[in-house]
Amino acid sequence: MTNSIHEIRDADCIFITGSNTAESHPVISYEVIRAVRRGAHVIIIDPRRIPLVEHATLFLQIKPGTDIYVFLAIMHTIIREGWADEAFIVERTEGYADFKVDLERYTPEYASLVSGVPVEQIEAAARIYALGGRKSGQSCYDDSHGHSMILYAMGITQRSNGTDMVMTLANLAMLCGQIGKPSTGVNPLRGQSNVQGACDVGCLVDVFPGYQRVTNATSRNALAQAWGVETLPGEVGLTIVEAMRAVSDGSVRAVYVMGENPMMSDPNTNHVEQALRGLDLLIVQDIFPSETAHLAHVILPAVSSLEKDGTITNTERRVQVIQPVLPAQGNAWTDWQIISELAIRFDKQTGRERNQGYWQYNSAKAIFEELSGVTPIYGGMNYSRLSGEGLQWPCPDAEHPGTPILHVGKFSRGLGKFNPVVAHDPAEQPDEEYPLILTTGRVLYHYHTGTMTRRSEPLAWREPRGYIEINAEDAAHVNLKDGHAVVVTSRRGSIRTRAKISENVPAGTVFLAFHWREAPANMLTQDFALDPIAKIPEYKVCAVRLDNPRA
Amino acid sequence: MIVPNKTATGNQHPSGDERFKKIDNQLRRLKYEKDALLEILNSAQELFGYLSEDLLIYIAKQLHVPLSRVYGVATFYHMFTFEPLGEHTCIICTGTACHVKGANRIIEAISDKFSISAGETTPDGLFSLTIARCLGSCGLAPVVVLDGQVRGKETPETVTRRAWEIVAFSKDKQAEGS
Amino acid sequence: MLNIVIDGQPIEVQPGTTIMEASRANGIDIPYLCYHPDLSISGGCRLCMVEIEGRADPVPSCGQACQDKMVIHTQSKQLSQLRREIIDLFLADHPLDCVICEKAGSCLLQKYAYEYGLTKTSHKFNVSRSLYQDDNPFFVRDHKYCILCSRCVRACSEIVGADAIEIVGRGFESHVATPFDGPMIDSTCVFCGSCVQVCPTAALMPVSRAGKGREWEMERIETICGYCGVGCKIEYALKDGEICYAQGVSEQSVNGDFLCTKGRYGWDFATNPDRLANPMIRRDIAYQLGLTDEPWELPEISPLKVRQPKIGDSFIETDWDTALNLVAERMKDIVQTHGPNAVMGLASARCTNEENYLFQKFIRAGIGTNNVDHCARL
Amino acid sequence: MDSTHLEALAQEERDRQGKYKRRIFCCTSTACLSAGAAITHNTLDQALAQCQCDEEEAEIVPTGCMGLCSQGPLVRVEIQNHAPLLYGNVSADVAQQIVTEHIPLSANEEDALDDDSIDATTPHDFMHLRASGAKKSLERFIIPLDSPFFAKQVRVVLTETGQINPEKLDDYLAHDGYQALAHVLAEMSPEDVCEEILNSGLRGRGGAGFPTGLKWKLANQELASEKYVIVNGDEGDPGAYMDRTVMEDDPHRVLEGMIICAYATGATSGYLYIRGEYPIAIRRIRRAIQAARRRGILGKSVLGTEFSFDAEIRIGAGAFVCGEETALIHSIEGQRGIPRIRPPYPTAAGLRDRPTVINNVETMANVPSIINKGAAWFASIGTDKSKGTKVFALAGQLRNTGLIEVPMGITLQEIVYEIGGGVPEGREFKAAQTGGPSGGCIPKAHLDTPIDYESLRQLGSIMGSGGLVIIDDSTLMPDFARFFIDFCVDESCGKCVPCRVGTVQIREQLDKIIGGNAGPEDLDRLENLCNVVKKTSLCGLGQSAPNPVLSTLKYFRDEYEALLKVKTADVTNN
Repeated sequence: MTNSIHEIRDADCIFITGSNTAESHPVISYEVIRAVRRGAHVIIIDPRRIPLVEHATLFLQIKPGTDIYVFLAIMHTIIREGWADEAFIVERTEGYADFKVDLERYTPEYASLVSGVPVEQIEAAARIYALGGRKSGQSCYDDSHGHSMILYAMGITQRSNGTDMVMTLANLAMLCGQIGKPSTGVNPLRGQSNVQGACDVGCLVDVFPGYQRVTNATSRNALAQAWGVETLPGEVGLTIVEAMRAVSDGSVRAVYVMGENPMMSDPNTNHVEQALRGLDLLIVQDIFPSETAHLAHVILPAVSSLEKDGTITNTERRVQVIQPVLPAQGNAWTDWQIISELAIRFDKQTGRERNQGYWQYNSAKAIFEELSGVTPIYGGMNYSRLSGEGLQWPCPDAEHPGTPILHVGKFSRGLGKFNPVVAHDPAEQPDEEYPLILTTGRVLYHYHTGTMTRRSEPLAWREPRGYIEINAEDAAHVNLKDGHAVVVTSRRGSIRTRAKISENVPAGTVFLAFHWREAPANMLTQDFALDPIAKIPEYKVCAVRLDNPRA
Repeated sequence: MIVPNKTATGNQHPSGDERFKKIDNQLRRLKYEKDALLEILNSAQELFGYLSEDLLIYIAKQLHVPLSRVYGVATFYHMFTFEPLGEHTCIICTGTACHVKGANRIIEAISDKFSISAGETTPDGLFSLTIARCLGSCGLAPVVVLDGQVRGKETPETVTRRAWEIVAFSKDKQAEGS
Repeated sequence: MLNIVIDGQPIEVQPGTTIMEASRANGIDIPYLCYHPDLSISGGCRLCMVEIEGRADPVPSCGQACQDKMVIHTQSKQLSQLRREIIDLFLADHPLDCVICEKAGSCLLQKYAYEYGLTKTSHKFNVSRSLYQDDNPFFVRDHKYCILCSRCVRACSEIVGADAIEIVGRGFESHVATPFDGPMIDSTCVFCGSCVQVCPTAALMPVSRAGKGREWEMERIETICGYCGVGCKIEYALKDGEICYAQGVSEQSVNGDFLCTKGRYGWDFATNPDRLANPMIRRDIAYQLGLTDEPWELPEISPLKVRQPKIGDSFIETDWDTALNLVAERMKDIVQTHGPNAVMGLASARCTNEENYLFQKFIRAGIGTNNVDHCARL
Repeated sequence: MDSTHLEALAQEERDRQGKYKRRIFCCTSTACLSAGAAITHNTLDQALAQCQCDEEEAEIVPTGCMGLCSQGPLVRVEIQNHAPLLYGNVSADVAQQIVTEHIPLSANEEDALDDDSIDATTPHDFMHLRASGAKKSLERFIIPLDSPFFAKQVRVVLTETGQINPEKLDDYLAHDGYQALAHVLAEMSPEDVCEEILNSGLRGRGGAGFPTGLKWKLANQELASEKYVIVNGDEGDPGAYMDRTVMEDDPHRVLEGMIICAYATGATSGYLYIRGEYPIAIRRIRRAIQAARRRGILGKSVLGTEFSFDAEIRIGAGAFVCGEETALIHSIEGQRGIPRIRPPYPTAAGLRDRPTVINNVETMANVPSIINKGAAWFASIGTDKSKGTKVFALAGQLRNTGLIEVPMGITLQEIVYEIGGGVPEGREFKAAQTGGPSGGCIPKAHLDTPIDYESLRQLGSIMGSGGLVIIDDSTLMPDFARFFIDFCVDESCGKCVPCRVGTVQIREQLDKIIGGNAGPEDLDRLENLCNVVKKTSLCGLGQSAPNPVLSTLKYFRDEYEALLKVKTADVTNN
């Protein structure tokens, strides 16, 4: 997030797209509700009627995958009506002239035709967002126009043009000067407890800790020196979906999985399973025997987040310290202990000489000290500073108070760049054989692949079984009633689940959560079209067909 | 202006009851404003005679007001009832003037005669006894409303007799019918 | 800025600050039951009355905004007397079950009864509501302990936006209810337990703590929730090493008192018997290594197609040395035969920064490849 | 429509009325209707039709309350150049007789019409009528209009009540209706209006007696895009029906006051919140609004000026607490009618958080007269601090019960014994209860107190909205106090603990005393409990709920003491 969670409650307008906030980030939705109660407008752009719609001023129910047209039309309207923040654009950005030209063809009428959203709604959304309109009450900011905040999540990024989508939202914020101030900005909501931290500390194919590019020789050499190795690999690695393909062609032989469940979370499960089965070595380090663990050669038992210490970084870049609450179960070790023991043995096997204690740490704190030394954005952090409310990066030195708001006064790159974006349709479109669009996501009571929450008694009581949300109209086509069994088939596979007739999805769209091992949504999703830059698969749109097993 | 989308199927009550259409008309007249809840409940009470669960759910959905709030509001005000009233009703005013002039004795007499307490309906569904907070006819205290007809300066005897006659008449008619 | 004096202490406040807020910020304790800093003002409990010089009657401090040069007294004989009378009235409608009550020790009503020296009500004890509802595994609603402060209703509406409950009926008979008094699951409740957290008495209690111990016997550990990316601070209350309940932490946290369903109630997975306790080696590998006599082959059927597969069917437990040596050796073979890029490391968005850091360091500096990713995209 | 057009319509109506030699007014207010006025009115109509007389001979006018409700149905006959005749207890038979006796005109009356020496002030000589052959039987139904019941009254709010057809806008116009509004719009600035009302000394008739002009001024000074006016017609006091009467019988007067208030405060829309138990009031106000809209008195550009204002009805659904202004606001917002703490006051943040003026029906109905006759005239009526008149609903154990309007400062003595005609034979006056469940009782010893806000408060009662119930010696005061506490228990919204639990405990205590199970210490405890509830409750309902107990304890403690358990010690002493 460019801004902080607490600022949401003070926003005048909150623009939510591709995020089912109330179910995936409930506590952030509490902030949205607070803002609503204070009189803020909420605009929701989503194919599904998500719970927050009840509290929204405007709900733009798009056909899945057509949101890019709506965003572009919103910007078109803002420019046409003169709602753009000209002073901000002149002072803080570049590339506006070219960008503006590209937008001309994306009229609200065009977007309406493609997305099914009425023109008036697009124009109203443009006005409210750009000017930061309120429903009632007083803005807490003494400003010429209100403060608008964009919240988004995987609905935007898990797309074959995800990078374009994110850039579009950034363009929108810059166009209206809604960035670099409190209660504004472009705010991705990260799905898991430490997805932000895992990225920050370099668990990405192209960057080292602190987002230093692997392709940059200076960073590479500096880090090699810090780590006491001669060289570090300089080419960008394989992302997980690419790796699955590489397994099939034999170029990847071993996969070491720490606390992940690709059998459930990766697209096109049949292909994932086939790939995993073909490995020479699959190591799964986890707390439960996950679906992936069943295919492993070796399973290493780890402790859960309730049983260890360390730091995690939340979606607003806040690094916070966790504490062990329970003792370790059985002979399980913390993940860092396992890694370090494995690394020592690996070195021994390969005959590599290291300083004594190279892989040995006596605590998580010791690792953090090393980590902050090589991660500039964490440079000023240590455990004593992190106690209490933690610190938000960048925090480069010991005096730095942390950064609640990014891009204040100046963008990280200097001038904010308007990136012209061309609208693309999703890679897979419905056809006669697969007439419906499937979109995937989460439900409130379960988390990710369900390994933890489905083993929690109260949560499993509340939501014991999976289901697919189907509009009454589509259900009628195959003669389905609420609660009936239904078979869902895509070009990649087929699952059987329960039908839930729901007004939450429009006709032509179905929704399935991916928590259910009995009906794994990713059996259906496609892995052939990745975002060209972020390499994210298009979970949010694929074509499916419904069959009534009774028929 | 800005109106949140209405669900495609949420616009009509499936029963097709004419009275729901009247509610719909009023909802439209009041522009589906959440403020209009009390007005709608008043009309619903008038049209249906009582507020059923189904009716409250329908109103909540149409107005986009949480059902909990609809229920909370409906239970707050005296005039809303949740069970159908009897065929005949007797409302006894218990305002100060009527109290001073013996309204309680009338209530007792009726309760005795029909074996029901205030707020109840006879098991055959023919007769309900209710109590009102001052009907504002204090000059004619004690005041009783029998089947919508306001009657002043009543005594326990006159009221019970009249009520008994009305109910007996209905019973006879029922007997004839069957 | 306004200058006011509370109990003789000169205080500077922003316009719009209430007397309650000014007092709390300056460590001056005013009793209250219905006030909550994150909720709208109710003013129903009448306990937070204070005296303002120049005003005839005491005013509730929760709703009264400070005015410049206001002189306020939060303690006086009159106020003590009135507060005592008010608690006395609360106690007329609230069973004094403190000896067995699990809220004892953190119940606000008990706290004030103690402070004002009330052992019982001087009125006729007359409980208006006796409903007991345990229709869900998250929390129990015991209406006889309810003091109608409406904090739960406000939290449900103003914070969570679920609007599952409302005060229904009126006067002495009013109570907090779901629509038509139906079971929680039929309402719009999301079982986040925010109502439980803000309840000052034992009217709303977590199921998980029933019979597990008293408030003062519990050890409390603060940590960050392990579910989504919001980073809520959670306090776990434990007795004998067992979690009794979890709650939000209002101080220095992104979430205040509030948590979601998963965070507040979804911690029992940690002690689920399915937890992996020992390293395990697949039976076919174990056979190759001579760890077992039975030959075995990985079944062709997908683990996803089998109802609850048992891990023991496919794996045997072993010790750490065996498992880690096996992994290290195999990994060495692959790296030496196919090069470091034949290894892929999948880190975890649910592990700590330290662990992920070490993981990518191992993959990069140990193995020598940038094939390290995690489910940031999934 | 502008004000000249208004005047033309008024004149037209006056001319039309002037054509009739006889005008027969039949009271069709709720009280008379419950005494059978519908039949009376019908009979009058039919009888007139059967006369087959000239159209100009007579018309039957359905009107509002004529005051003496206990004698309903009431019919007033006005003969040109004669003082009016009032008939009481007019059954169908009597109605028939009234028509046959007065129409066609008797020869003497015919003469009298031409006799210049007789004018409208001449007292009616019933012998005159008898001479014309009127049956003796009709004489019994005549109610003398010069009796103290009428003579002691001063009518401001009730000026047109019983004089006009409440469902006819033109009738109101003919009685100078909307002249005040026209004057205000043409001649006065909003600030002038506030000042005028402030100078008149008008105070809220709803109970608390806040200066109305000050309230308007506060709202006038608020800067807001939208402001509201609310007329509080949620008259919930049992035993009070002044507001109902005004709304039913002179709805346009209320509207006129409301529109003037809107102009003075800058409000552009308003609501009349009317008790659901008042269907006739709702219907008449609704018609009045429609008529006013048609004539351009409500809506865009009122009377052709730049000022726009429209009003809507909101119907209460039975909650006494909604008389409290913040509860009323919640109710209009479609919520539970629960009061909130003040400040902020509605004049700063009321309906939908916008500045809002809330005035009671009677308060609003005073406004047109103040504008028409001036603040000084209004201030000349009443006492030093309480100006103008007050309408009371006189009920209970009295000869004459009904609706009266008296100048502030009149004594209870005058009301009870002169206007009310005293307690019926064989009974003794015990106390007068003012202000309903929020008020208190006043014993005989204080009957000479002049009625105003301050002196009533000093006696432990309040003006309230104007219920005045007379209790005779057949009523036991602890029982009477319990009746009111029971009411408050039932009507408590339940938000604050003193009212929710405290009132129940007061009732418990009273039951204990009435049941003969209490000792002397219980009286002190009761008194203490009442004081706690009074001091700590959130809104006016709770703060005043103990008043009936406290005032009866104060003046009739002996009745409580008589109920106490005789102490064992006393017994042994004997």
